[in-house]
Amino acid sequence: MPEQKTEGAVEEQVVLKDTSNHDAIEIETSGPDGSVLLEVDHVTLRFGGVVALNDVNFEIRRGEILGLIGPNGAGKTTCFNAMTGVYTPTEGKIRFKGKEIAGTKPHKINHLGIARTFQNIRLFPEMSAMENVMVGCDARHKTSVPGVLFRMYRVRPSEEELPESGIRRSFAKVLGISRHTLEERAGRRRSMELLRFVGIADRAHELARNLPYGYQRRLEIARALATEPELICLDEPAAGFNPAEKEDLMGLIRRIRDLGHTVLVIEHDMKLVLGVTDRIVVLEFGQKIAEGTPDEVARNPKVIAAYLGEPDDAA
Amino acid sequence: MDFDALISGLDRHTLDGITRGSIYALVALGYTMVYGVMKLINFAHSEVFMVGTWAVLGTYTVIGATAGMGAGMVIAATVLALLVAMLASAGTALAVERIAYRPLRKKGAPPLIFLITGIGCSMVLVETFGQLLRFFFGQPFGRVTVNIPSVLETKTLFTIPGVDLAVSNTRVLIIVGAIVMMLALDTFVNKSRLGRGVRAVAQDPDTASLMGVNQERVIMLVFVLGGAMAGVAALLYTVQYDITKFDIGFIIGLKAFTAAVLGGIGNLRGALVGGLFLGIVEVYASAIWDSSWTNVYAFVVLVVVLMFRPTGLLGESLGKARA
Amino acid sequence: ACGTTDTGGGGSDASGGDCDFKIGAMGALSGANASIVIPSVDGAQLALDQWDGGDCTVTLERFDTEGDPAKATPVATQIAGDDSFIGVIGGAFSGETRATKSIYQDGGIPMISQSATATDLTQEDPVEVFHRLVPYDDYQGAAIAKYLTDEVGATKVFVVDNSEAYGEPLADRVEETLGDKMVQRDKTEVGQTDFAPTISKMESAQPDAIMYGGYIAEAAPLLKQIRDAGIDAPFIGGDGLYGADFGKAVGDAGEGAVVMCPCAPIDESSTFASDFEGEFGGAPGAYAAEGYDAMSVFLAALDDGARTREDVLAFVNDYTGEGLSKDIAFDENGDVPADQVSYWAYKNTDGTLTPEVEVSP
Amino acid sequence: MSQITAAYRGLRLGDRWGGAPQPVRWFVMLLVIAFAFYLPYLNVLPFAYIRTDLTASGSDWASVLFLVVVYMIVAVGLNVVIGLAGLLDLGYVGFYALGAYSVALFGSTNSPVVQAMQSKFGFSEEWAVPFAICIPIAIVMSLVAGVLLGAPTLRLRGDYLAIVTLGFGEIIRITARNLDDVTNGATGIIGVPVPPGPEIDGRSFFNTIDAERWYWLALTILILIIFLARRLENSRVGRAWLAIREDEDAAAVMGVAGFKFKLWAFAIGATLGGLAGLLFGSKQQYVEPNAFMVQLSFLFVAMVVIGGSGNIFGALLGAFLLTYLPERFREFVDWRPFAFGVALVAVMILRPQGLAPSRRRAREFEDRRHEAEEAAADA
Amino acid sequence: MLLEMKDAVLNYGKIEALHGISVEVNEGEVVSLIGANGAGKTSTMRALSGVRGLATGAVFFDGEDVTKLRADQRLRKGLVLCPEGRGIFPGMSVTENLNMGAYTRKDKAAIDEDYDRVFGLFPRLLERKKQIAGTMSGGEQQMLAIGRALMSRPKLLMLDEPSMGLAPMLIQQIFDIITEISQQGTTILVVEQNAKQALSRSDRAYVLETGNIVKTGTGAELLDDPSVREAYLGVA
Ligand SMILES: Nc1ncnc2c1ncn2[C@@H]1O[C@H](COP(=O)(O)OP(=O)(O)OP(=O)(O)O)[C@@H](O)[C@H]1O
Ligand SMILES: Nc1ncnc2c1ncn2[C@@H]1O[C@H](COP(=O)(O)OP(=O)(O)OP(=O)(O)O)[C@@H](O)[C@H]1O
Ligand SMILES: CC(C)C[C@H](N)C(=O)O
Ligand SMILES: [Mg+2]
Ligand SMILES: [Mg+2]
Repeated sequence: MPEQKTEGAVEEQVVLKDTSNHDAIEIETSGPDGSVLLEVDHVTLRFGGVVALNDVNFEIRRGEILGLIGPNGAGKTTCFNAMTGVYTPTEGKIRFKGKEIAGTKPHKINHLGIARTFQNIRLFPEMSAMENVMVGCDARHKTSVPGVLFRMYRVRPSEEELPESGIRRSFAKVLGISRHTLEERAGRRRSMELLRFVGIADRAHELARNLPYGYQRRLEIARALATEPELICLDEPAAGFNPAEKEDLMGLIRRIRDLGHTVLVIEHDMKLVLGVTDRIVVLEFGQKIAEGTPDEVARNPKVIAAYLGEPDDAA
Repeated sequence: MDFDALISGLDRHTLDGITRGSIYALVALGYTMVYGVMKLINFAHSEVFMVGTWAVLGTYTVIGATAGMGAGMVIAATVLALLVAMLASAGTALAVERIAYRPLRKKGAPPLIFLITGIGCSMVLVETFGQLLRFFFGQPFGRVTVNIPSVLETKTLFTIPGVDLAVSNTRVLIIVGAIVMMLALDTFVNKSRLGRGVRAVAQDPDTASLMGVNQERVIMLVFVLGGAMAGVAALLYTVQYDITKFDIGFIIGLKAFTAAVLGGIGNLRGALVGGLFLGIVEVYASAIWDSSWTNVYAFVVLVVVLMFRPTGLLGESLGKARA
Repeated sequence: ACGTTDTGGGGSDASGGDCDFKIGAMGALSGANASIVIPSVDGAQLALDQWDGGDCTVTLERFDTEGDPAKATPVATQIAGDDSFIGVIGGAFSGETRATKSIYQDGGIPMISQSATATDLTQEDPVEVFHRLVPYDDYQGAAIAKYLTDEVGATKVFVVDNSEAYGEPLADRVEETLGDKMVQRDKTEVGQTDFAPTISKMESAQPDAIMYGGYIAEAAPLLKQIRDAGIDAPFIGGDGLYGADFGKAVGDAGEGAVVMCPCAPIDESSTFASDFEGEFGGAPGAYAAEGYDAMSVFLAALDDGARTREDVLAFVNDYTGEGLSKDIAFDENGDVPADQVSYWAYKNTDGTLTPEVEVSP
Repeated sequence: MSQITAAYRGLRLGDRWGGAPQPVRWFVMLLVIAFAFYLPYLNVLPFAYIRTDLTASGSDWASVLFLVVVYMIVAVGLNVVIGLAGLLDLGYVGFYALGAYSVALFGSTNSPVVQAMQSKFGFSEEWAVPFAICIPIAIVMSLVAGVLLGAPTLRLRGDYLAIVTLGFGEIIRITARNLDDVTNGATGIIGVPVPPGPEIDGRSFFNTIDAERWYWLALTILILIIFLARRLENSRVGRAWLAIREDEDAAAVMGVAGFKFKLWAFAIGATLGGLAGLLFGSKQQYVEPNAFMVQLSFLFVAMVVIGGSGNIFGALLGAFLLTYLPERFREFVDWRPFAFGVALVAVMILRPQGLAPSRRRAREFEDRRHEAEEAAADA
Repeated sequence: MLLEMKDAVLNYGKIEALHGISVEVNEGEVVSLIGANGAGKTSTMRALSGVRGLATGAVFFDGEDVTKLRADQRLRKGLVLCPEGRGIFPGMSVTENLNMGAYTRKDKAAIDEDYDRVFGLFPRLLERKKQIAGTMSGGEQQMLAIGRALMSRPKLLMLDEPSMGLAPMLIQQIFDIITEISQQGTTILVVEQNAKQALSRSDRAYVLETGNIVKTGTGAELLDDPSVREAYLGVA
């Protein structure tokens, strides 16, 4: 992945925000780092006889990278699903920025500021990489069907939004520019920036299904970022990566955090988890068995017994 | 509106409904199996049924079967007609698969295209009997209703005591025939190895082939079985109604498809449940009101059921049908 | 008026001296109900063949509508838009006639229907161009009811229709006339094959006669299922069953079924019958005489010197004369005069309809 | 066939069009539109051979053109539902019927509804809702029907929707046929109003015969609709539909309000269907239930798919061919349905992506085809 | 030689994913295939198993040309693939999925034995015998997929990234299983990102890079190869 990104991070933070903000949804990115962003409050989730989550209790703090690990079938993905509205907890509450979100529709939850990637990649395979990201950008846009059809909602354009030439310029000055047009423009620009950010801009116009696996994983991240989430959840982003690629991914995750997003990551690769997270929550059989800094967790005998096995640097 | 009529004749109406529903159910099997495996509504299936009815007529004509033959002859003629109808219907189904679906599958076409070729095939088959064959052979082909000799004459077989309901031999044949065929098919799909292959292809064709399942064979099998069931339905239908017509498949096909969805498309037992349920609902409702609203009852029931059970009464998919 | 659409093969200029015209006939020329329509068009053809037009040439063009109103409207637009047509025979069925008569009205082209009997065609919203050679169904309903009460002696009639534009209103009329001599009314659908619900209603109503309003296609299976169920009450239908195919389609079950028709039997020894037989290889069937008469009226208009639609229309409006089927004249609505209203009951014996008795409503 | 397609490809029309400068495109477009308006008068050989009234039993050319355009409006609407949003609607004729019936029910003095209003409010026998008001009524009725049908059923997946919509179409038709006191039942309603206009030759401007006027009216509406519908495709809305089609759950998690957008698609489709029905009913000046059989729905779907679903111009082409060809070959009356069926199968097998697919579909399709062909190891 | 692929070229539409590669696997060996994302590992497996046809080239199995055979026909000969992304039957129960593995087998007693063996290897599957496979967690599905492949009693078992999505302890276990079944006489071809583990347990290995084989050697040789170490082991 191109390396020039790391330095540019601070500027990008500005550019990556939607610039068509004449009327965009306000996202409070304010709030001090370290305050609670999402709270999983004694959540239990059962499927018939299977207890996938059993009284799980933890919180995610603003600005951190939190790892979620545990043996197979421990309930990690289920926990994601509960947070993103795919499942509703049997018991307990999930609060995002203090607001109860259990039972809210997935797209509403996205609008509140949570985005995710999937363990089994789920892109829109017949759309280009760029369009995939545009769909993410659209989540923050407001123009709906009448707006697209009739372009009635007009905004007074700023100087740089005005068309270059003659008649069109005068028209735009008098009539304004439709919000739809501005949103489209901003969306396209931002999508390209995001693709560059995750390092796959070179194949922006290829269909998602034809991208190599690693690119697809990164595209999923770009698409999720496009919805301007406060919290982004990554489900096994490194699955199928080789060690060198995992190294790159760690850098990307850090840079996402540096943009001001809070990150929750599920991963089985301990090197990545220990290397990138600030804190780790460990699940086993649907129960939380440990929580703490990477060091603490890695030394925790329960975790070693249930999950890590004897230390193995190659894992 | 006449609820009394329904209540007072409940036994009779139920019997009528089951008779009608049995035929729906048998035809529904074809829709459900093809859908289960290929996620495709085989629009030409209604004509597979129609061809079966003509095959019955053809058989009777060739062997010169008429009403009032001896019992042995009646049985022989009926069995022969059954076999011919099953063969003809299965053959038609297979031909439709070969001509209209296989080339598309080879090209990886999206499902909507299959729908159109299905409709096209259906028109061709309808017109074959309504026009093409008439052009070459004249009567009985063409756009008129034709009679099929009622080889098996309707007789009261027994009377259900208590409710004093006369049950005719044709009805017994239809109901028993339908249920036996369904059970046989259900056992086959759920218990036999080939049946498991069918379900595997239904869920993931690529992986199924990795398990040693021959996908093409399975698809052919599905069309043949569905077609044969439509052939059985065709015989039972002609036994009861003694007629056929070039476009006779349309309405029955529509209802059978509705029944399949009602029961949970892709689910064999769903087809039986959906068919019987639909038949009974239609007859009950026609008893209370009248037959001019029949299709409305059918579809309203469908919508109501789907609203509460979005994947039909018994739920979806050949694979998910837990044996 | 509508010269915009005549091209290439279009007709000659009607206002010119020469006399080269077409007459259209539209109806169900194919399908299950064709046998009620084709003889009438054949009858019209016969009239044309027998006509000596002098320097006039007229051709009869047949348009198949399958009796379907939706298919009839484009046909009507075509006929109305082509100036070489100066008259229309039809529509044969009421539904298609209703759908097209305003088109013909806009085109100012006279129509003479040989068989469309629905009441509203002339009684509710008459148009100037429409005429018919048959009385309307108020009479037919009354005739059927009268037959049922007087000839059959029925007091408990079960009335069924096919929910369609001809059968339903006819059954309504029968119901009205019968009053409390009707025990129950039921409706079925076009295309239906399983009549179990209707039959179980009959079983409990125990009617002493059954009346069906509709066409042959559904009447045949219905009647068969009625007989299969062991109900042997007399069965009577309207002119919708008056076709040679009825007997064939219904088979043994149809033995004794009665069909009412506003058409008198044609004497087998008449010249018309023998000419018809000679031309079309069979006895004149349904409405053959009416078709013949309709054509004759148009031809008379040409003989009279009419050369435009307007002329022909004026001629037809005022026409009086003796026809094969009846004495022809049209009242201001386009109907036959009341004294010409007469019905015949035909009984199906051995698969053919034989005249039984005349009924005047 | 292949030679023709090769020659066509050789022209690279699409690319040239895309590459042409703006004014040239405008000019060509105007030319095409002008030609379309001129069509009813087209009488220059050999082009006149496309007319449908050359044979004895032919049909009126301008009427055919009108019907073509009405079906094109239908196809554009259905293309939104099927092609863009990916919802299989087999009951589209229901909306078409609703449009036709609304104008009849409120605009005709023969309609029981109008008669009831007359007696209720003491209006004269001549009174009926004016045509101009019937238009919004028809549009609102079909839109509401679209939403009412969509709201409970759009949650159903794929093929369930197909049968439910099919049922909807039938319910509309049967209800119209059976509710004698509201719709005149099977008899239908005559005297459906036409748009106002000056009288010419003693006939109102819009009459049943001078079909070219109807054609121009419908064509104008069609052009407007195409202009609007094109806007949908490359927009937030179009992308949302595409995303839903591909993976509805993933789309939801990405913030796409699936239900809302599907409902919009349905509402747009319903409105256009209703509008087309209104034109049809008004031109016929007569509506009756049998004009709205299910088979018409199949025909509509076939138009969109044959043309190449997803592409407005494909849908237009499909509508044109499937309406025009049967009319052009009227002399083969009895064989038309047979030929039609054969043609459906043949065209789809030879060109499964449709005659004029959208670029995206064409590309998707190529990929899939290669994949499928290679997947067959014995190939 | 049990399996041989000669000069295989595989296309996806216009993209050529394999540029004429040759792979050999001898009876009883464990051979691994490593390479970066998109190198063509999965494509190689697909070509070998018959899920995809080759543009040119040939595949021999057990001395027989199987190039023209479909996947199901190759399976009957004992060539079994456990595909990438698991490919379980989502609507069938765990037991039914395993049963599908034995689709072509008729030896009932031996099949029952194999059930016990698989359940012994993955107790989680035994616990969840009746669960519908589609609702299982990612790792559980992976176990099921491997178990199902074993149910076919393959002569040659091909595993495409068997450790993907598994927890560290299980990865260890999977490799132990691979070693074990290899000792029981099954030949194995495995694709792995977990190159270190894979190489240390393989007799031989191939390194794929953008559709070409760039290196081959014994597992130990490649483990020591500096360029391999840098590219695939994450050790500079
Ligand atoms: N819909 C469901 N019905 C029944 N059981 C379920 C369902 N979804 C998940 N489970 C079960 O819940 C448990 C937790 O699953 P989950 O997918 O959360 O695991 P995970 O921690 O993500 O594991 P992995 O690392 O393997 O992906 C598993 O045992 C799984 O089988
Ligand atoms: N279905 C497909 N259509 C088009 N291109 C494909 C398809 N599948 C794979 N490719 C392309 O073929 C090349 C090889 O892919 P393959 O899946 O074999 O790689 P791999 O080595 O298995 O990678 P990974 O480690 O990501 O699984 C890649 O460039 C990929 O983009
Ligand atoms: C030919 C006749 C049976 C037609 C019938 N009288 C009708 O009005 O429709
Ligand atoms: Mg998981
Ligand atoms: Mg791979």
